[in-house]
Amino acid sequence: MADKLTSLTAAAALIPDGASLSLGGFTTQRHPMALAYELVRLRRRNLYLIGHSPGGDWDALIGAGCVKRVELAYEADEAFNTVGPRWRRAVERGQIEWEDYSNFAMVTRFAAGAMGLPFLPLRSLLGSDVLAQEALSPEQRAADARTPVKKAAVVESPFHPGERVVLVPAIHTEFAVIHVQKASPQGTVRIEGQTFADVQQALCADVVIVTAEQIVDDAELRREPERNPLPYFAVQHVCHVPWGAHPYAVYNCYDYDPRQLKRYHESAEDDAAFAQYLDEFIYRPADQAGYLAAIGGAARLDELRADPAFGYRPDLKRRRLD
Amino acid sequence: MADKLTSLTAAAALIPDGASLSLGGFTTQRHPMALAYELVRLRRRNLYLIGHSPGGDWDALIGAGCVKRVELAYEADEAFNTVGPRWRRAVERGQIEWEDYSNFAMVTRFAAGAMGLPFLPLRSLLGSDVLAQEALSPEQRAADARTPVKKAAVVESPFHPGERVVLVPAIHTEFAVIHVQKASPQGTVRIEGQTFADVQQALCADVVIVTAEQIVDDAELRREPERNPLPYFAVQHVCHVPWGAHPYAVYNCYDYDPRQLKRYHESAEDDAAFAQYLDEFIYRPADQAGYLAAIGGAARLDELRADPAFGYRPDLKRRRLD
Amino acid sequence: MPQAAYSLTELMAVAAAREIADGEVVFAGTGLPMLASMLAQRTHAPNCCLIFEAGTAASQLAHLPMSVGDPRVMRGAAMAAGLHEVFAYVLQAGRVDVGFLSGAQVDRFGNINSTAIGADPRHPKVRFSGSGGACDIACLARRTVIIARHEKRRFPENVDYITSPGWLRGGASRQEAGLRWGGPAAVVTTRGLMRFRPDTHAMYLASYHPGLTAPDVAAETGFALAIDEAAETPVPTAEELRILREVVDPERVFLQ
Amino acid sequence: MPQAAYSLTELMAVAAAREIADGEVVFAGTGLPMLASMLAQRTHAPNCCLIFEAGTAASQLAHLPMSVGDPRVMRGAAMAAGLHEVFAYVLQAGRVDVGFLSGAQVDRFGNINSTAIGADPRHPKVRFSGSGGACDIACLARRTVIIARHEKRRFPENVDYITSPGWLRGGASRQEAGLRWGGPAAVVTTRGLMRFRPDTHAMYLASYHPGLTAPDVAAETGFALAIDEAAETPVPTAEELRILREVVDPERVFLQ
Repeated sequence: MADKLTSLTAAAALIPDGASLSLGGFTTQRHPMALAYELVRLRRRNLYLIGHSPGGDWDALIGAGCVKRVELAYEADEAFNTVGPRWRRAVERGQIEWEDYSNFAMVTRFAAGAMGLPFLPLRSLLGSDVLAQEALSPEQRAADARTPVKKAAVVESPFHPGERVVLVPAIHTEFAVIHVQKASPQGTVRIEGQTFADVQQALCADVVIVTAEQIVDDAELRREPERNPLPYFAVQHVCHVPWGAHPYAVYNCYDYDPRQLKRYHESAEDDAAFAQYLDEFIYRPADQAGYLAAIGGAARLDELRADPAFGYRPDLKRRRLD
Repeated sequence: MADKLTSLTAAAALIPDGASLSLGGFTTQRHPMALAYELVRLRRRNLYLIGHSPGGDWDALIGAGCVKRVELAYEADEAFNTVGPRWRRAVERGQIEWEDYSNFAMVTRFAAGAMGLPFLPLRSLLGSDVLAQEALSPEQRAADARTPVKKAAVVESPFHPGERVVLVPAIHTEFAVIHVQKASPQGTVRIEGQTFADVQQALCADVVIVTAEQIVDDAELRREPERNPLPYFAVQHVCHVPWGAHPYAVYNCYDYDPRQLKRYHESAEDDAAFAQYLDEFIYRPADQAGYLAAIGGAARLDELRADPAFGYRPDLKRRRLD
Repeated sequence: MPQAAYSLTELMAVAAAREIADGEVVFAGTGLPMLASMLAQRTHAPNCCLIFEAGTAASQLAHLPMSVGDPRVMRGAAMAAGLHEVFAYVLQAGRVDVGFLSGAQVDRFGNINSTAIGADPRHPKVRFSGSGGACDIACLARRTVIIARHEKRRFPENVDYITSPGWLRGGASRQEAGLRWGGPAAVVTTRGLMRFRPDTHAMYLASYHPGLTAPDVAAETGFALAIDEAAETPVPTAEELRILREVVDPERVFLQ
Repeated sequence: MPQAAYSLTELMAVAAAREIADGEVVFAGTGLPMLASMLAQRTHAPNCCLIFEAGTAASQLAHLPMSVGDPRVMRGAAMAAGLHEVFAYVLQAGRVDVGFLSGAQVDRFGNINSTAIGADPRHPKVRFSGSGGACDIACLARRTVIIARHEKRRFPENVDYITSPGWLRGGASRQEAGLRWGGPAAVVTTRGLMRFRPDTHAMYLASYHPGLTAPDVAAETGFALAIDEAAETPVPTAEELRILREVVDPERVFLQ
């Protein structure tokens, strides 16, 4: 079996301007942040992001001007900020194209793509403006063949007269990047804790890049095949990226970093402060090692390391950080 | 949380004549055989069985006259017999009503029911007689509201002009019975190895009965929630039934019993011999303990016990048993 | 027993907790719903089951999560998977008894906007996070409880965008839209607790918080709110406050 | 090297194994396909990946399974789940390169019947197991290899029931039916190896087994079988036979 190990920088460089891309994780957990930061450093433009509940991964890319169009259900950091500051500004300033769905609709769309189907049905959305309104104009849809011709369709069940369901179109992306606890050089993947929609996101992408906290022997992962949710042949590249989701949490590895999240969200509310944040934490550090040094280095990271009995940091200071 | 422990006999007695029922497992693995034998002993009639790839669980029920109608993809024991002998005879003699699907179609139908959907699409079946032919007449369909009004429907994707998919109707059963390695008294379930379609079968049933090799503390199963595929609130009854799948295999517990399977399949090819088999192994033994004694007792069972390093019995004699 | 002092957040958390019955399956979002469901588990509803949309069922929380995907929700969970499993097999299958919702705008039929403010949704004046799972919970939970800040502009005649369908235009309009069950049962706000008429599904004031009057609440509502059945919101008990402060949120993550 | 003696089963297993290329994803059923894919893994296709429909990917088999759900398929597997995951995420997603099929009847376009014999499918003369996953593999694998016993009545002009669609009525009829890819590439029988014309998709004889002639095979076929391109089936090598007998099936589960 092929060895798929590559460096983070080499993997990020594969994603060109204009690529369609989904990033794994959920709000404040397990986003492939190190890779997102690389895309910012590479000054990628016109990316087409598709997700369900991204957080600061998207917010940084949007704020750095890397993104043209998104399809999403939510962009925020939950208790750390109820809306992504750069996302909010990009919409209000007319700097981004977007389409709104719900989380269930987006993960159903990823699942449809992963299952090789043109659509899947769901019973949600009925009666809502998420169904009734399209944020993308017909012209905007027509301008990019990767956008479905319409947002959704309501049909009647052929087996139950009068019963309506919503069909949502499948998603296919050129790239998916997920960050996981463990992967083997051959591409076998172990996700611990909630899987979010990483499995479906990976399986509907042409090229899958896995960044992992730990690279382990394929044989070790094969000892518990019930816990490996992705077939290795669906994975093209594997990168060893410890702390690759910082400032977000990785179950069993480390907690989110409330201090860094506070810094981000305070900065991102102001254009100049945000530019300075990008400079200090992304552009000036040449790489992931530089980023980790900038956010406080080993001393800070040690404070975030998970207690094995919990999978997180029970004594983490999360509020009143000043 | 409620204690859901009950006896096998009490659980089987809940399933009345005429009930619709799905049984977990796949061909020669993890069928809830002890419960199926109880239904034979209770001389249940007119059962409506829905499955994908059952084996001797159905064959015994069909042969014992318990079954009126089935929906299925396959009924056989693979390398032990390429067709279930009593199933074959029941069809050829006009003693049973049935509808044919494929395995993918049946598990998709179970999934649709489990997901609360009226149908799900798939790209299989096109061009086949599995799609074009209906074994149940319109009158037979109309006679039982539990049978879908039609077998399947071909529709065009509203997002991809000219692209056709098949919609298959959801399954709901009154009962599902699955046999697993471990369950807690509260209904948390651990399935080791392949899950087959047990999860979807359980989640589309009104009443779920779990028979388990081992009853363990809920807290023990909660230590690895990633490995528990069913929410406990979907399970109504839990029975402790060691060797509950014999003569079929349970990964990590025991192997199939080639000697007993040979006995079954040889007997089942002949009406009188089959009647004798039923008498010897099901009717005369009053219960599961009696059955286990009849097939050879502890001495035989020990020969089937899995080697923990393999999850099965590497030295099992599988051919040339005479 | 002398009455304990309490904050508005505490009053709301207690009011929301009382909406959960024992044994129910609860779809809990971040913030006040987490306070409410953890409190309910430790008081009158020890067997309620917490579902988090990021992929867990039946967590036995030891520390308050700050996200529904927080590693903290793995504590003692009976099952862990992903969003699709939770949404499809639990929520859409009709297994969620009560879901919590919040938003920037709520109208008289309990429709909620958490997407954007402005007449043209393609050019909003103010953009929010978007639905997340809110629309799905609103459509598919057996009933919902809405949590909101009570200000006149946040309770308009019509919301700018229906992110989460409530009773839509009232009456049978929700079912006519194809939603087979569900709908808002209560609205817990900074000023009171609202419920809905069984026939018209219009919101009415069930209780006003201590220190306010029913007309006070109506005056801060952008649509006509019936107040004739309103009583004062029962205050938290000392035991509820103790559990909230000492057990549920000793870190003061959400409590104020 | 003197030519080793071999059985018909061995000859067929070797011929089927040679249809698998290195690195391919193989959907293997019970019996001869298991012999063939295990042999291929140990000879020319060490990196082929075995998928079993009951729920595993990439098993590293130590003992021959007697079912695709056999505990033996868990050995060294990279992933274990259920039928839905394998069918939807692997097979329907187009990730299976080659699938194996068998049946009681095969027609000139590689359509297969494994359901029932008789003109009226509601009252069959002989009933078989039914499709299992065969129809799905036939529809959704990138190509299929059919294994069959070669007798005139088993190779009729038209099968009584199309359980597993091959090239349907030939030409473009498979794609017109909505199947976007796939179709049979080869038929390995007890008498020879057949392939299909690239345009008409009619079956032709590619090779006849040693001891037979091309006309012998045509005479045992119920439809006109072109034989002008047929050569003798290459015999198994001694190494292939050794691996089959000593490594793949020392128990003689399927080997005869």
